[in-house]
Amino acid sequence: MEFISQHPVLVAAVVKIAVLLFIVMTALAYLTWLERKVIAHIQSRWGPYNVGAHGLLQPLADGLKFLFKEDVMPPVADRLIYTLAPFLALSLGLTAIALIPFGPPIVQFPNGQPMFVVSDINLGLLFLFAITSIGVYGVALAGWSSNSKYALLGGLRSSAQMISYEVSLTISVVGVLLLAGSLDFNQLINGPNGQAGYWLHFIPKWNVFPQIVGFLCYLTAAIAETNRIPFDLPEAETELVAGFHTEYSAFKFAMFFMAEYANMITVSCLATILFLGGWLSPFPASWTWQNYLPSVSLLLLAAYCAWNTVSEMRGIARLQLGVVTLLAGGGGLICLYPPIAAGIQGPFWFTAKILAILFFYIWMRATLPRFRYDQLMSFGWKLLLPVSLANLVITAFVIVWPLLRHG
Amino acid sequence: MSAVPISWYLVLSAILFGLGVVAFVFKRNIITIFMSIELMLNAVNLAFVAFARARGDLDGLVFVFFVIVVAAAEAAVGLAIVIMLAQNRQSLNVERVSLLKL
Amino acid sequence: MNIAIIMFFACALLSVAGAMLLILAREPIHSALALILVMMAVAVLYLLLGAPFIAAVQIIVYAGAIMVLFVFVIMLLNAGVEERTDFSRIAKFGGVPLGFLLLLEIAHSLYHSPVGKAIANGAGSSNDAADTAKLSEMLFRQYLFPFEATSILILIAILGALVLARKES
Amino acid sequence: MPLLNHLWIVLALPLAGAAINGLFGKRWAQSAVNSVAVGSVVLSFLAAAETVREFCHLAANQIPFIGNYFTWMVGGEATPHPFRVDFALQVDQLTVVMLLVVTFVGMLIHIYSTGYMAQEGGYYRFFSYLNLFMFFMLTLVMAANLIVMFVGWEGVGLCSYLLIGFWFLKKSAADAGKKAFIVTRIGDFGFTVGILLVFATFGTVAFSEIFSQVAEKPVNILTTICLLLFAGAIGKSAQLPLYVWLPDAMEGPTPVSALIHAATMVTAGVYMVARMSPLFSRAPIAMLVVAIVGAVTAFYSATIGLVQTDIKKVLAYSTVSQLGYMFLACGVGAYTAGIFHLMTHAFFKGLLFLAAGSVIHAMGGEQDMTKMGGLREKIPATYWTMFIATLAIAGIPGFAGFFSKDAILEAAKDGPYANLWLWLLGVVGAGLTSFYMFRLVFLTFFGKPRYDEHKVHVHESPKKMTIPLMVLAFLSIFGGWFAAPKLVGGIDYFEKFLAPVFSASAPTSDAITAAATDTTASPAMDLLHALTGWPVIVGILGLLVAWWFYVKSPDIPKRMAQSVRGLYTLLFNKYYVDEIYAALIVRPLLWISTNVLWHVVDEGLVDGTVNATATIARDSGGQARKIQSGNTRSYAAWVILGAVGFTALLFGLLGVAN
Repeated sequence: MEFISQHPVLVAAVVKIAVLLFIVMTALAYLTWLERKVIAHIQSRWGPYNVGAHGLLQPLADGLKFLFKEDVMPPVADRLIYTLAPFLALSLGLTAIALIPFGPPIVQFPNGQPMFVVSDINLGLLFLFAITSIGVYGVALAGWSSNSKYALLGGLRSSAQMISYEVSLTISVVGVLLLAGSLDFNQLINGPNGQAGYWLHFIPKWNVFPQIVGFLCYLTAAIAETNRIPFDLPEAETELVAGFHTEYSAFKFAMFFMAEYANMITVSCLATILFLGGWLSPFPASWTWQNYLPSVSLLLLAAYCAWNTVSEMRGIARLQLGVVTLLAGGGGLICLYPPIAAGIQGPFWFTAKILAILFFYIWMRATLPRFRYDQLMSFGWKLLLPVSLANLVITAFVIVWPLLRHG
Repeated sequence: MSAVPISWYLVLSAILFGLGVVAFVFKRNIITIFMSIELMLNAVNLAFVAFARARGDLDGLVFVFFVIVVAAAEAAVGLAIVIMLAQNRQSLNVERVSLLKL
Repeated sequence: MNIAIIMFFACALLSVAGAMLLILAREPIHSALALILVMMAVAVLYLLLGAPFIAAVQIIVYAGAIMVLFVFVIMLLNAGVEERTDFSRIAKFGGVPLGFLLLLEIAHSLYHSPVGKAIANGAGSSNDAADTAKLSEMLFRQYLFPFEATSILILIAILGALVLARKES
Repeated sequence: MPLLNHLWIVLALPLAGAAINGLFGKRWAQSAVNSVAVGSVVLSFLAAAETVREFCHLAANQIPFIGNYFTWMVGGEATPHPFRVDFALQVDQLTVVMLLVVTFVGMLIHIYSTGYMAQEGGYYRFFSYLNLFMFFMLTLVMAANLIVMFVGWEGVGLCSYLLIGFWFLKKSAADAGKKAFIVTRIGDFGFTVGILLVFATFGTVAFSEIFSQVAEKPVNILTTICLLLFAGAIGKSAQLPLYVWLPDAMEGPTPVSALIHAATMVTAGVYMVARMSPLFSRAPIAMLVVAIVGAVTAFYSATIGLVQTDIKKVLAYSTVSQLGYMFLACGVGAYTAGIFHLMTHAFFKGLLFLAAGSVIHAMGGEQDMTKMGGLREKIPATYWTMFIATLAIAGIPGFAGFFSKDAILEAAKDGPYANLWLWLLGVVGAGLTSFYMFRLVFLTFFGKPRYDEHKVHVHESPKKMTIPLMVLAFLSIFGGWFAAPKLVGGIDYFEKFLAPVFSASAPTSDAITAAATDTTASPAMDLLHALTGWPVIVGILGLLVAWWFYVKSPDIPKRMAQSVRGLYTLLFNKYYVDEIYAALIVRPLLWISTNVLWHVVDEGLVDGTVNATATIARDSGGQARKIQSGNTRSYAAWVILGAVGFTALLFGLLGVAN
């Protein structure tokens, strides 16, 4: 018992990690569901519908399938690395998320530990990049170890692609860092003066406005980093069967799958923090009604589900959707309680922004065709890198100019 | 918070360096030899950081920074050379590459 | 017995093990992984020594870029198991013992060096952000010229690599 | 005194010409090369003239006028007599004479050459050499100390070598060039040693300083010095026994023969002797040697000239003998007469050579007189000019040669160093000279053509060749008239002009003037006396005999050759001197060089040492190479070994660690 009291950091960290892990896993699972649904609707299909109401249980089913399928390993594969690779990929993906603050550090546990921040190290961004930079290995090693040409080619491509785009990614971010003058997430969000204000009293001081170019560069590079369409060359089915994870099956494959989505979440979190003002709400603090937005949105969701349950659903599905309705409604009612409403603000906005970006991702996937490899490379090196560099230089100049003038 | 003598770090760096040296002379594959060089550099960096810590200033860190940069440059050129080598000699074994010219 | 010491020994063991693995592994890619392991451990040691910035740079540049390059090249050349030839007599008989001798010498001398007497306080005690700021100050004022020189060095290295790897057409 | 203070300009102009032509001339048109070469020399002549004009305004105490430009070399400042050589030029009366002669004759011959060499290859090369020669010759005559003089001395030797071997593809030409260079070297050796001895004796090499302290030096040393210097003169001026190179030097282009081997370079020896006259005057034995060598050479080479059939060879031998006369003059103390003859000789001998060149040109390269004849009408300009020159050299009264030769023989007869035998040789030589010169003229221009008129189309040379001939002809007539007044009891202006230079050897000039003036007879008597002197008589005799032999009854010479066949062949083969030299010197030298120096010393010693070094290096390298296996691992191992050792040293022994 006194161990707990002696090491508050440790205990809080353990708790937070457990909770975060659970949330993230679920989020991953349902992100796949979201993706399939959105794409389906864009292509005017229904998407998953049968397993659970609106296919809400589809992810669960997939997970079970992955768990129970036979785990095939090619005899010629390098056993150690072949097994190591997916773990590497997934663990790195999850670790990165652990660095993300989901809410303001003011919101704290009773023992004075920030609630929504797992690891509050300054230089957090640097470490985030550190981890993402190692993310290559998962793919590359997988490609090499499974000892098949498709996989090897996929691994090669992905490592090359990730190295190339990592450069632009980092550089496009540096502009923001210059503006904030810090690597600490809180300062990145709240700005150097620690108190984010407004332009013209209504445009929030988010970095996206001064750094729009950087933001675009970042998004592009991030898509490439996560090997998503239109940059999913490593797993280009049409040419490489399935790329680096051709030889993977069952749960190892699932890990890669989850790793990809984890990476997506990470980069969108990062985009939110760096450019979209993290957990800050877009509205002036004076508009107190915004505290009720989370509960309202939840209640609206509940209302829709209720109507849908009554009108459309039949049998077991009606039951399931009912449960969802109850959960949403309950959540909405709880959020009406002012302290919780206040505390939930940060995570709410954060999640909202992340969801927006993720939607953008999926939208992209549904819309764009795949690049050719040489196009990819030349685009990365000859367009993206110069643009982000120019952005960086200009930003630096704009910042330094006043100092040069009077200083 | 802790009480780890600097000398431990130094000895560790010495050990790593020595192992790097051993690797350098023991390995035949030119790429791994390259890696052993990187290992030695890491050992040296560790020593630098330890010294910086002991002296309580940051020059050591700056040096580490430069060492890393140089290592990067070296790796770029070196690996390009390795690729050329592999293309021209069909072998990565340094003992089979004893002539400067084919 | 406290966390820092435990951490130190853990990392030390990891790094040494990684180095040994680097030597013993016959697959180049295994060596590469071993080296990455060493680098990670060393990075953690940097954290323990209160140099988080350097630790991050270590991971980003070394593990994230240089070693990726190595792995990439290994994959590109499809480097298989290395053949253990022994054409050089001195290397065969003298090399490894000499290496360990050198190791002992340096270790001994470093261990008895007066610098070693100091105590390395863990990461918690130092103000990392301030340190990083000071580091950048030094880098861009006191060490500006070397810094620029390294940038030029990098540029030249890039050009050299391009020229070397270019396909003769 | 604008130019007097910049004497170097006179030298610099030809040098610049040589440099420009030599460097860029190859691609240029002949006209361009001409303008550079001739232009530079003409300018140089004008500069010289201006210099002389300014010189004439100098006060006596300013003479010799020395222009000191920079210190060339300095050695042993610590010693009481540091070896110090300035690049200094000087002008005195002697220099003035030489300066004018060299630049003027040189200028004419340059102009002549533009016509003569027009069809030759290596045009730019020829003129570059010629200009270079002018530069060195001027250096020689304007030098203010022995070292600078030596530079000019060797430089003209070099240019003579280059120009004799101008047609270096012709073996005989190349050999002749080498011969000239080597034979002259022998004399130059003596000259060099002489210069060193001068420095050892006087502690300086500057003329003025030498002459100032000549008095207090022992005679025997002076004699040695003079003999050594005279050795150099023998070589350069082709006197016995080193004359052999000059006839062969005729292999070179005729203008070269005219400029270098008649007018200027070969007279350098005479000039040098005259320049060093203060020393010679203190060394009677040396004087005697000079006189004897001169006289004997004069007679000896005249005899050879009698029977030569090659037109240029005849002129060559006559040059040798005329030089002999000059030395005879110096030997008997009549330096003025020597220089006087030098000048006139420059005129008429230069003219002779140029005319001969014109003849050869007209005959299309034919040099053998026996294949000429009857050219009188065909090339009148050449004929007349050459005839004038012949009259001049034959010492016919009224022509330049007469005055100078007469002065020499007179000095030989009743000068202070008078010597009857030498005089006799001189007179006989004069007769022979007259004979063979007229023989040349008659063979060439008179009688029936002995060549195939259908093959050879004789034609007069172009203007730029004939005009210099005429100018020189003019000078060959009037060039000697400075001395004319003396004949009528007046004074010899030339001598008066040169007197200050030879004031050191004052008694001589006094004696001559005395000899000239103390004849109590009237001017008319003097004139008669001079006109009926032996030289004149023998000269006319020679003319008549030659006319009788070669115009009147051309078959006599053959019969004479039959009757005194032995003597004839001896003369025709030039006393077999070349053969004797070959047997006595060349062959033994070759034998020693081959069997001792080459096979033993060079191959055995030198090569042996070199090869041994190489072998040692190679073998040790072969051993050391084994370390350089190219195997990276072993290199690494070695490096580690070194590191271990070094660390042990650092930490273990020096205890740096603690």
